[in-house]
Amino acid sequence: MEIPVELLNTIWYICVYSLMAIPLTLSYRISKVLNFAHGVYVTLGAYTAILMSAAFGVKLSPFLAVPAAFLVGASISVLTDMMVFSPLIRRESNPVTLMIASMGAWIFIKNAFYALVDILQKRWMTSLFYTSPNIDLPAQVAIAGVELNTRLLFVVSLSAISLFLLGYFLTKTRLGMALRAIADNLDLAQISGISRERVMLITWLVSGGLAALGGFALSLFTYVSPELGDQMILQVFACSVIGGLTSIPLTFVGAVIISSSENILIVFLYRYLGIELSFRPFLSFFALLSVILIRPPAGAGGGLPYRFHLRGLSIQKKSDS
Amino acid sequence: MGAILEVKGVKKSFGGVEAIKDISLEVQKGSVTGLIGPNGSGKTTLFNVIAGFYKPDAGQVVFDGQRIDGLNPNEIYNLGLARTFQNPRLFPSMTTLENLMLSPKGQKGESLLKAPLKRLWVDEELKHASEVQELMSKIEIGDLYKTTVADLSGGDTKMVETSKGILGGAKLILLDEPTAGVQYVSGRSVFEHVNMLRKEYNLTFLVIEHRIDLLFDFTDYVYVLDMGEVLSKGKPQEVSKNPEVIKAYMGGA
Amino acid sequence: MLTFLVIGLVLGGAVVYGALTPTLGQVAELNSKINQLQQQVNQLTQITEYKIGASMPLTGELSDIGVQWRTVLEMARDDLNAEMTRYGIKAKFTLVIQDDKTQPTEALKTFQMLAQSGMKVIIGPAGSSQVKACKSYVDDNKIVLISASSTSPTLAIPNDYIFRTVGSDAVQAKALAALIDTQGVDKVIVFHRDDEYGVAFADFFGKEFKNLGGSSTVIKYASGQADYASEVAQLSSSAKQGGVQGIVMISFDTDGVNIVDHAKDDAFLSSLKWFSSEGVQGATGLLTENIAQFILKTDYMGTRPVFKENPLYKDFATRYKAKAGADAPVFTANLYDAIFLAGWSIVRVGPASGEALKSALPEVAKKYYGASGWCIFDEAGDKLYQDYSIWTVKSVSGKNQYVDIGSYSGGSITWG
Amino acid sequence: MVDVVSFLSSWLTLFGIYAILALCLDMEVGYTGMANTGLVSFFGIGSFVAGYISLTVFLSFFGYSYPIYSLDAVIAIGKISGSNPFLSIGVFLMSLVVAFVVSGTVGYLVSYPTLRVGPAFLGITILSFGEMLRIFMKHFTPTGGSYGLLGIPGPFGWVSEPSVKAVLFLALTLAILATVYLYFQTLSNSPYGRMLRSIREDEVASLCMGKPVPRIKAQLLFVGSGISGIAGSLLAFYQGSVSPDMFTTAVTFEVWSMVILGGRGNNRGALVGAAIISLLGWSSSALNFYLPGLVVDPNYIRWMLMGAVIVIILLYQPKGLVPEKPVQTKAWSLFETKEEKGILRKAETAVKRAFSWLAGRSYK
Repeated sequence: MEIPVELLNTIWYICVYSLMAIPLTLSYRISKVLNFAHGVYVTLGAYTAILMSAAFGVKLSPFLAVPAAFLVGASISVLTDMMVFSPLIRRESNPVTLMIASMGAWIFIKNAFYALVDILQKRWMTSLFYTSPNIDLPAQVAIAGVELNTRLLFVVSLSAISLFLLGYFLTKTRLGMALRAIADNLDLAQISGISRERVMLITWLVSGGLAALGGFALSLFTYVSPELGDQMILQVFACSVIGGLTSIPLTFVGAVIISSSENILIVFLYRYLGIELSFRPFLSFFALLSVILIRPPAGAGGGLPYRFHLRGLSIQKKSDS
Repeated sequence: MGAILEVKGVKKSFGGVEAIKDISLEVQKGSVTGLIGPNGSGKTTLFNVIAGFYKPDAGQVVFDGQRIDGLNPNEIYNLGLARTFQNPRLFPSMTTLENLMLSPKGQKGESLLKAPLKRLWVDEELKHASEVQELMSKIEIGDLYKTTVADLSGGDTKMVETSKGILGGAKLILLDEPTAGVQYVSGRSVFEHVNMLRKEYNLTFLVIEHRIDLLFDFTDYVYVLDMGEVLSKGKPQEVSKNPEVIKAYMGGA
Repeated sequence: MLTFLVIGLVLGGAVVYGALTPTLGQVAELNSKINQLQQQVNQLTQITEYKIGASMPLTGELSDIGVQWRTVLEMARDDLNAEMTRYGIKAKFTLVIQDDKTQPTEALKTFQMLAQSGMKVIIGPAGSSQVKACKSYVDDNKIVLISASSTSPTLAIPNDYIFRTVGSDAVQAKALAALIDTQGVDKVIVFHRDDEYGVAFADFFGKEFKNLGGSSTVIKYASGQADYASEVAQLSSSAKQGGVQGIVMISFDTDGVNIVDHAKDDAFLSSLKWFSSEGVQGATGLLTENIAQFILKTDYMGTRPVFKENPLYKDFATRYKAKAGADAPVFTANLYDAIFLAGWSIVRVGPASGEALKSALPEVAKKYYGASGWCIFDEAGDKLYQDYSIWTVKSVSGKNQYVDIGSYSGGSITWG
Repeated sequence: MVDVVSFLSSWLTLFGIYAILALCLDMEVGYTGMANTGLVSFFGIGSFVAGYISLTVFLSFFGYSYPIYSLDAVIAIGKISGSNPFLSIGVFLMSLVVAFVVSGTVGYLVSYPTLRVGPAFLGITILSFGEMLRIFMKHFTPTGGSYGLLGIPGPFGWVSEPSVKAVLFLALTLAILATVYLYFQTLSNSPYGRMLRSIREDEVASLCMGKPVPRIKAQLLFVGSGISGIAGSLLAFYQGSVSPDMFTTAVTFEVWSMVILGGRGNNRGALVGAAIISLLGWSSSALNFYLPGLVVDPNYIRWMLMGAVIVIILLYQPKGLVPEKPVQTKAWSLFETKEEKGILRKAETAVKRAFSWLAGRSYK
């Protein structure tokens, strides 16, 4: 039997987007940083495998590539936090400042990485600007008579496992509960006796690593370039915003919505309304805006005066700044 | 002297939690009316409803013979009902002067079109400035005009917040725990100023306050809230004798 | 505030003064005359150093091929200098390569910087939208712009300062249509990027293919995306419905490789014949094993502006390969010749006056036969005789490579 | 042997255009705390409006009927652009005005969602709006779709000498910049500016003081976007061509870094920032020019610097190079003159306190 390719793509993208967007939601919920540098972690994750396979010139085992990508993404994200975010948070800067800072970090890391790739490319005499890692996976595998793409299976299981682990970590472990406690309000966390700094560190570690995995997953599916993060970041934001930037399950829903709108909805629009295919990126932004308008994310606190009349959110200073 | 503010059967609940079950109260013109009750008894929620932050689920709020429930905070302020916050909300990195200069209503200079033409608003500005000066000297912070509000002492901050209402030509001012975050000894002086201002500008105050001693000395009438309802009301002395008040209060605090 | 105004006035004054002085009557002419004499004297006495500017897409959408072009430029510079010493001309050329990020405004900035450091001839930029961004500046300031890869017919404007050492897409569209016609395909889908290059090429191709009795429908995709999986899926299904025999892909390198990479997993698309323009040629992505198989299956062919029956080109290609370790990608020959044209025109009339260079360049080109064949310009300043070769990817000695399997010149295709 | 004149003129012109943008952004971010990350879309609208109007007017005036993005149109414009000074300048001024109105209106409309989502999310909202707009423009044929517009006749097409032309345009740009600067300066030092700042500090409190916060924000987005539109039309005339690809988010971030560097809530700071950042661009080119063949391409270094500047400034000099000052209205004069009285009052209060202490009353 033949599985329609639109569906397969949608599945790919659900995995990729959820791997990228859920950590974004997590980090925003806990640190209140609208992190634009998130895209960089994605790029780095994708390139870890590429650079490794290029350096050793061998087929890379996925079970080596995954932890490597995770580590790279995590370390860079933790570094960003230590050097940029936590000092600012300690100074109780407002979210806008944090957002700008993240943009700065993004531009810096991206171009530093660009320079690195450029140099390596000159050294190794191979094109690294637009490529895909050389991963040791068979192309097809037959399960119950259905020819399935091994990489797809691999990515699906990868995202399923890592998201399950994340869920377990957040709900079952003491640390994870402390994380959620901090997200909701500080006092609880103080009670649970886990320092805020430590929790932040864990958060950034996890989110950076997962984002990197997302990048790696995408690089299995398609050719990537150092621009990857920039090209994806807005769609990823769209997923998270649909999740209100606070709820992880809803973020997953967001991933489903965006990926199906990009892979299935556009097809219908094209076939039955004659809308050009090149409007595809338009759809994600449209989804983003409409969601923002219909249901302002709780994290946003809502604008004035809607905040009070529509949602009756807390008006204590905490919610504003 | 009649009631300047009437709250009639106001209800407000957030996601099933009834913050205010059913509250009705009256504030007489020119009085200082106290509002006490244990934490979570709905005092601040009531303030937020009166000040237009929340729309009441039921009931109405009448100010000066006009319904104000459902209006936006800024409209209510312009009707002459000002409020302060438990943890003061001034504009921290702006100077005291700027903070106070913000309060007069309907300044010419605050319209986009008039603002660039100085001569249209400069006289008015000076007028406001002199008022501010006068008031600042009354509450004895005249020399603090160029300190940023963030650096003011607790008591001064409270006074600045109160006087903002006055400059805005408010008839009724809601004070949310004016002595919170103020040294115990100077709490009294805050109320002395409140009293002084009331006489000067014939104002009315509705005060949330925990310190019973101050309530005795300074308020004319007291409402005791508990679990989102009016537990009892009357002159401070009577109320304080009411056993269930004591019970509720001790229980809450 | 005041201080700012004062500064502004002072600067403004200085600029006005500086601007007006050279325009005072004959002074300018005298100066230029003196300069030229100076140049000639210098040439006779000691080696004069000339700078040629270049604005290349080292980052951004064309980055993959842009960095390869950088190598070509350096190679051309060295060859040019060698030639100078061979002819005993005491001139040495140095290149100043600037990144324009494949972005219009950046390209303009780059041009201004280069021009202001005294260069009157500047190679690049790559994209047509970038050339447009620079047009009014170069026309006003009499800077000669030589682009080796802007092929948009909307820039075929007579007597401006824009020269293009590559034929307009109008011709290539014709070549591609002819190629497809020879393959016995008469119903295709043109799958093209939504930018200037793609749109224009698709228009011309449609017309030309119609003249040859074919019919084509158009699908446009958004450029600059991370991935084109969904577009390819749609392409496949509309190909099924349309019952077409071929796909014509008009893309740059990054997006093109991505599209092919997805198409190779699609059974139906792999059963069609694939054609494309020069945009994707030279992208290293197409050389990977499984894509090469797809190319074999679909006997993928494309046109590209190079005249391969040309000893100079063969020589150039081999030397490039020796230097860069890869096959010469698209437009390299044109780029190579652009440098030589610029160099020789400078030698002829000196680097001082853009007008002189503008008039000299076509003269030089008339008599110049280089790696890209005859470099003669038409009245719009575009390459007049552009031959096209037909490229594909083949495994040569166990290694996938771009090979040219035929050529299109003078309206007819010759194989082999 | 860098050509100083044309260097100054070209640098200062682009500086002027970007400085206008920076001033607008500073008004929105620095004073009012609206994180407008979609600035570039209003910039783009302005330039497209300018290009569209000038081309259409010119072509119709000389009785051509080509579509404005066609090759014939470009060639025709090339012939006629220089012929009529009054037309050139008139069209220029007209398109400035229309650009202001159109971009302003769009900004005003965009303000609705931004009010809806509140401060923290304003950024992402406008950002995605800008991207949507860009994609739309690529399909919008009246302005050439992805071809964009070419050969936009500048206001000084009739001047033959290029350097004079450049200088005239520069003067025009700087004049507009100065006007915008003066306008914003007076605006920010008026009660209106004070109100804006209060909104930035704490919009809820500001609302409680009778300030119609949503309306003010909308007004400001109208003005800011409108003036960004003017900057955009300046760019269109300077560059002579516009295409949708010119208006990527990168532009917005560049302007942002200008404002951050210069100092938020301070017009002078915005100018300083704009000057420095635009110089940074040139300097990287200069680096590339004088020592070519570095291991790391200077362009990467330049952008790394750009990012580093933002972060470092936020970390170590949060107020920027030129920190903001209190709003300077006439009110101050009243107080400053009363300084010595202030001292007297100090003494007076001191005495009072002493007595009250003696009287044993607790006094603040």
